[in-house]
Amino acid sequence: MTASVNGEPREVAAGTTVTALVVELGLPAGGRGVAVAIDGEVVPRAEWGTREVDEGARVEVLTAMQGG
Amino acid sequence: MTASVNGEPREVAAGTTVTALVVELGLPAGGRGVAVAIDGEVVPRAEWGTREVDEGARVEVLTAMQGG
Amino acid sequence: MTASVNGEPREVAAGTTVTALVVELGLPAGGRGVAVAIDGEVVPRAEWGTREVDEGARVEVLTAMQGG
Amino acid sequence: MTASVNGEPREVAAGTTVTALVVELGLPAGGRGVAVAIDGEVVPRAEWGTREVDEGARVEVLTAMQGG
Amino acid sequence: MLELAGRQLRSRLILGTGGFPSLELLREAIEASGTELVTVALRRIDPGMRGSLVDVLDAAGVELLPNTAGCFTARDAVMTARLAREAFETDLIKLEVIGDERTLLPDAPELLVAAEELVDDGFTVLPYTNDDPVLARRLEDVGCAAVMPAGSPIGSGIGIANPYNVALIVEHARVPVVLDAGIGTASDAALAMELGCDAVLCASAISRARDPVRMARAIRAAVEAGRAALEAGRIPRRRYAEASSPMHGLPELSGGPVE
Amino acid sequence: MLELAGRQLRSRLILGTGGFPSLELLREAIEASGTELVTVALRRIDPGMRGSLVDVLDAAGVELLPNTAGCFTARDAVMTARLAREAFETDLIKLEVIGDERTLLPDAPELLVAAEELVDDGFTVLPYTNDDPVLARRLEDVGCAAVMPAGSPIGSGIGIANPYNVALIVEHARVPVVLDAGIGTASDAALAMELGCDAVLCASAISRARDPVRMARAIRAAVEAGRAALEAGRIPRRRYAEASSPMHGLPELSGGPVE
Amino acid sequence: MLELAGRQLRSRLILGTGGFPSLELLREAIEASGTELVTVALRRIDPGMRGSLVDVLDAAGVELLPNTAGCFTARDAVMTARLAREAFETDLIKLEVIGDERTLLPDAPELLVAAEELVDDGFTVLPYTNDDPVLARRLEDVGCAAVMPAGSPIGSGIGIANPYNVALIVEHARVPVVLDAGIGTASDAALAMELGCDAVLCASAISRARDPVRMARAIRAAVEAGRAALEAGRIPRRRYAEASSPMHGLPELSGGPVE
Amino acid sequence: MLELAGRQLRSRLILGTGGFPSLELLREAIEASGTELVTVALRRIDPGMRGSLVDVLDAAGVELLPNTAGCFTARDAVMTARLAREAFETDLIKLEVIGDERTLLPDAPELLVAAEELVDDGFTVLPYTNDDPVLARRLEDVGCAAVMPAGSPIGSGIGIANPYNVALIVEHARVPVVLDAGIGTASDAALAMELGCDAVLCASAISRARDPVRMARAIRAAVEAGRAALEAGRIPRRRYAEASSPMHGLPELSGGPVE
Repeated sequence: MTASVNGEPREVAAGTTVTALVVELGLPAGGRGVAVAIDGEVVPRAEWGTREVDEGARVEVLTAMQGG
Repeated sequence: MTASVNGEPREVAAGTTVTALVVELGLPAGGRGVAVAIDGEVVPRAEWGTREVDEGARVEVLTAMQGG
Repeated sequence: MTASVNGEPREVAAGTTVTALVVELGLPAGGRGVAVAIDGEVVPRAEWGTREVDEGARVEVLTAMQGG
Repeated sequence: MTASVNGEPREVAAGTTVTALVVELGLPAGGRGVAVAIDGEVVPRAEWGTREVDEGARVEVLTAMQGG
Repeated sequence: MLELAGRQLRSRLILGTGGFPSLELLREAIEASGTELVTVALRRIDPGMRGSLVDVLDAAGVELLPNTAGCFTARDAVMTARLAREAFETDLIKLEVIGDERTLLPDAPELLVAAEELVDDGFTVLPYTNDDPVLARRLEDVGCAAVMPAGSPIGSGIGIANPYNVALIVEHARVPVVLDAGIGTASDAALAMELGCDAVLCASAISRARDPVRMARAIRAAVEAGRAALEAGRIPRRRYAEASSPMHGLPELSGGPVE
Repeated sequence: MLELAGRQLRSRLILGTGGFPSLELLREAIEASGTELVTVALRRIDPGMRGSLVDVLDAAGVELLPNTAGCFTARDAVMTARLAREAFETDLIKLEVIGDERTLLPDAPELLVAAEELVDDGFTVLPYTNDDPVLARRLEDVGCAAVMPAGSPIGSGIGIANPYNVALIVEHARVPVVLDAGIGTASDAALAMELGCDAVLCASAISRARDPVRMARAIRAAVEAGRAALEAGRIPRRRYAEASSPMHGLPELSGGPVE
Repeated sequence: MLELAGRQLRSRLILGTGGFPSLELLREAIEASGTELVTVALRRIDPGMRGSLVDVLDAAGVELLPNTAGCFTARDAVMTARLAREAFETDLIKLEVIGDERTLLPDAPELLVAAEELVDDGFTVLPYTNDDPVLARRLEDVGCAAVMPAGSPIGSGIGIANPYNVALIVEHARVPVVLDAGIGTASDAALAMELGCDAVLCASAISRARDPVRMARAIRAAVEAGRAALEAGRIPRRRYAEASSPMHGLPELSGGPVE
Repeated sequence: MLELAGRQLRSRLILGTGGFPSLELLREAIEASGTELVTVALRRIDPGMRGSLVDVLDAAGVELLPNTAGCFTARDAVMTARLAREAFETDLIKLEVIGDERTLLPDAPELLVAAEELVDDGFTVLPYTNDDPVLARRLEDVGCAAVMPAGSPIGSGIGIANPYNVALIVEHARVPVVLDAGIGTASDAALAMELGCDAVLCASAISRARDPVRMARAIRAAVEAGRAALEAGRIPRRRYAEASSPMHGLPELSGGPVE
């Protein structure tokens, strides 16, 4: 199954949750400093454990950068 | 019959047209430099001859002033 | 005998030294912070004890003031 | 006979007057716009006809330039 | 020649008519200024008014540029523009939507809304704006025929408070830029033109000067001077001096014959 | 009319002749500038020189103001002034005693010495000075016919670096004040006049502009503009706006008939 | 003590984290600056990134102020703010809605729309705005917790291009005013505080200085200096001198005994 | 560490003692300022004077820098310097030779004469000069231990009227440059240091502030800030913005799933 993660196509197993994806990407499980949007909508952290990434979903995984 | 002309109550005869009112106010009949609004709407010059001032109408008669 | 001290005429006893005059004016004997000129010439402190104030001498007795 | 003219050595015939030198240099005889100094002194125009250039004299022949 | 709002104008000075002590002084100042375009406001008729402003302006042969001064909302400004169109039979409008009585600076969002609506309604819109380069671009994007940034608040005489911003506006604009508001004296007008503005709009600096007619002449000359200077291509600013007299060919003046 | 050094001058612009690419451009710029007084330097004759500067200037009907540019001591400046008097049959001298090659700013003590000596020798001395109000006063006190403060270093185009000092000089002077050096463009010249200077002396800003003749016209107009603005009496600077359209007589435009 | 967005802050310097060459230098600069509040951006995770910015900032004990840098529409800015709220568990947001890539100045109408929406959504909104006093007032009116005007474009180092406008904003504001963007060096920061700003936000001036840690110290001292100077009540500007040494009591030093 | 006149000074702020309402406030301001060097004037003894200035200054552990304020000729200044040497047993002298009561600016030729004479007489001369780079160089050439240019007239609070000239002085000087006179508030002092001055001398800005002790603290911090900023190497001024947040890594936030 293919989703778009940060603009790049990425194979994800069916049933992959946001939490799983975040961990896969090497980010801290706790998620401090990380935000996720799917298809232009924010995914609240409370839903990461249950929200699955669908085929073709456009996922943005964002984190803190120096700036401003 | 009473209308409001430039914020002041004014007696106007029933059937008074905009043109008549303008002349009554001492302005040139041609109307160059004069504009009229009734109840918050512009009265195009072409309608001055036919448009009558109603009871309670709020008429604004404006002209050029130094400014800007 | 009369001398001018800081622009004002002042009676001084004959034989009055600069040191004596300075003390008379209520200044510290040591003279720290005080300078004296007579007739447009600086009187070095070493000479205060011996230098006498002559009749008609123009004496300036100066001290530190806030400034600059 | 050699003189220095504007910093360069120049052969001049004995008895050469300032006027003669100026003409030799291709300047208008009248001298409008030209000034001459010899040995650090101005030579007034009235003396050009009689003042001779001596051996070793340092002659400056100056004229108007754009400037200022 | 300035091409502004479809007109060809010889004069790059637009005159505001506010503040002149008399119509006669206004008339003389118009003549002295050489302007071809003057602003007017629209107000309730004043029974005590003597002389007709429009007659004076028509006789002077200048075109009218009505304004929406005194409007604090897009709605009022649009309405005023429509009344002005009726009164003066012109689609030209100097659009003002004021945001603050103290500074009389424009209200950016309301201004943009009004500009868009008036452009859609067929007006040729000349908006009085602040010196924000982004807003100037937005006004241009919605179809304004020029942008008219304030140098500083109306009537303040402060001049061009932020020449840097005015230069940014000019650099980016594809419509004429008219420096409007804040001019205090001739050098301010010259500077506006040197920054690349296409024209200057000036009211109080002239009308409230001690001698308005002479000041009209002064500002006119300054606008021409600034424009000519821009076209002539000024020298760069240098940190150090550059001699204007030759540093060679200097005589040796100190002293006697060669040893 | 400017009364300067016993002359009555219609033009308040003195032109420096340095830096023009050709005598022809100089000639045209003189005409465009309207100047009646132009500076010249005195240098060793240059065998390669084509055309006579003096002939061009005489034909233009302008008076010559020789300078002592390039002199670093009072002695050299005095000698140069005397040579200039012989060359040009004039007692006018623009006195320059330079103190520093980098800035070409004057050497105050040497300048004062030279000024005094030349005044005693019958010259009409126009000293190029810095913007120090005290030195300006001293130069006046020794008999100079004018003071000519630098706005900024010669040829720098920086304009008037310290308008405050120039205003102090003007305020105190009993002889004409000529802003000399530093002008970069038209608005600088207008500002000089608005500060109360009696005239402007300008060389590089014109001669080294991309189009010298057009810049001559620009600076001329700016000098006239600044002078007229001064005479016209500018409006004060205000912290807040002052409306140029009436704030009364505004219509009530929002909505329907009276309830 | 600065009360900002419900916080009590001892430091009036907000530090932008952009532009530091390393996290270690950022850490040291935070310490040197004394700041208690630092901005962060939100971007796609960068696989090559070493070290955790958030860890560094948490260890430094500073609060995070996420920004919406890079957003050109109200929509994107609002969305970014919501993501930031999730990421950093804060309702604080530095709202940026950029209008122009060249100047990075804000887009006034979009900014106002976004501000209103975020306030309604429960955010504590600190908008990066231009120096327009009217827009500042509008932002305050929709409920922003502060206004943060640009002194000049981000990273330009130009300082406060229009101190007059900043003063107008301060004069009228009922929320804290934070000078954001344009600071180039210490004196700019001091001036901001003297104009009455409540705090200064500074990134590039520190992070891109040759020695960022020393510059952090410099700007910190400047902010404190400017604030203290404001509170101390500066002397007025005078046209003329006022002696700081007594002009009486001067001795008579010239010459001999009384005749 | 500032090396000035053979001293090693930790503080780069020299305090003028004129204008303090009381010796107690002076004492507190000295402490708050951190200064190690303070000026004093020499005047006829005042019988009504209470408290000893010298005692206060000695107790504060600061060194005295006597001045020649009020002198209008080289002769008077030299004489006053000699009296000061007797009174305070120091060869340090702040040399002032005033040329004008209105501006209290120095008289350049007299100043140079006095400086030379005092140097020859063994004094360590710190001359108060104007902002003329040429005069500064002459003073250095005759052996002054520093040059102390006025930013603007004494007590005027105008700040640094011509930063360009101060920068030229700094650039050329081989002795310390002390910005003396004209400082109005903290940012002026910071700017002086950023221009490269080695120290700031400040009297009225502190002594006549509403709260002199707090202003002493402010100016002290500003001097330190300006110096640190100079050493830290400021960012260049840029015409356009430079983003302080990354412009890459921006998310794609608009809309639904990939088509």
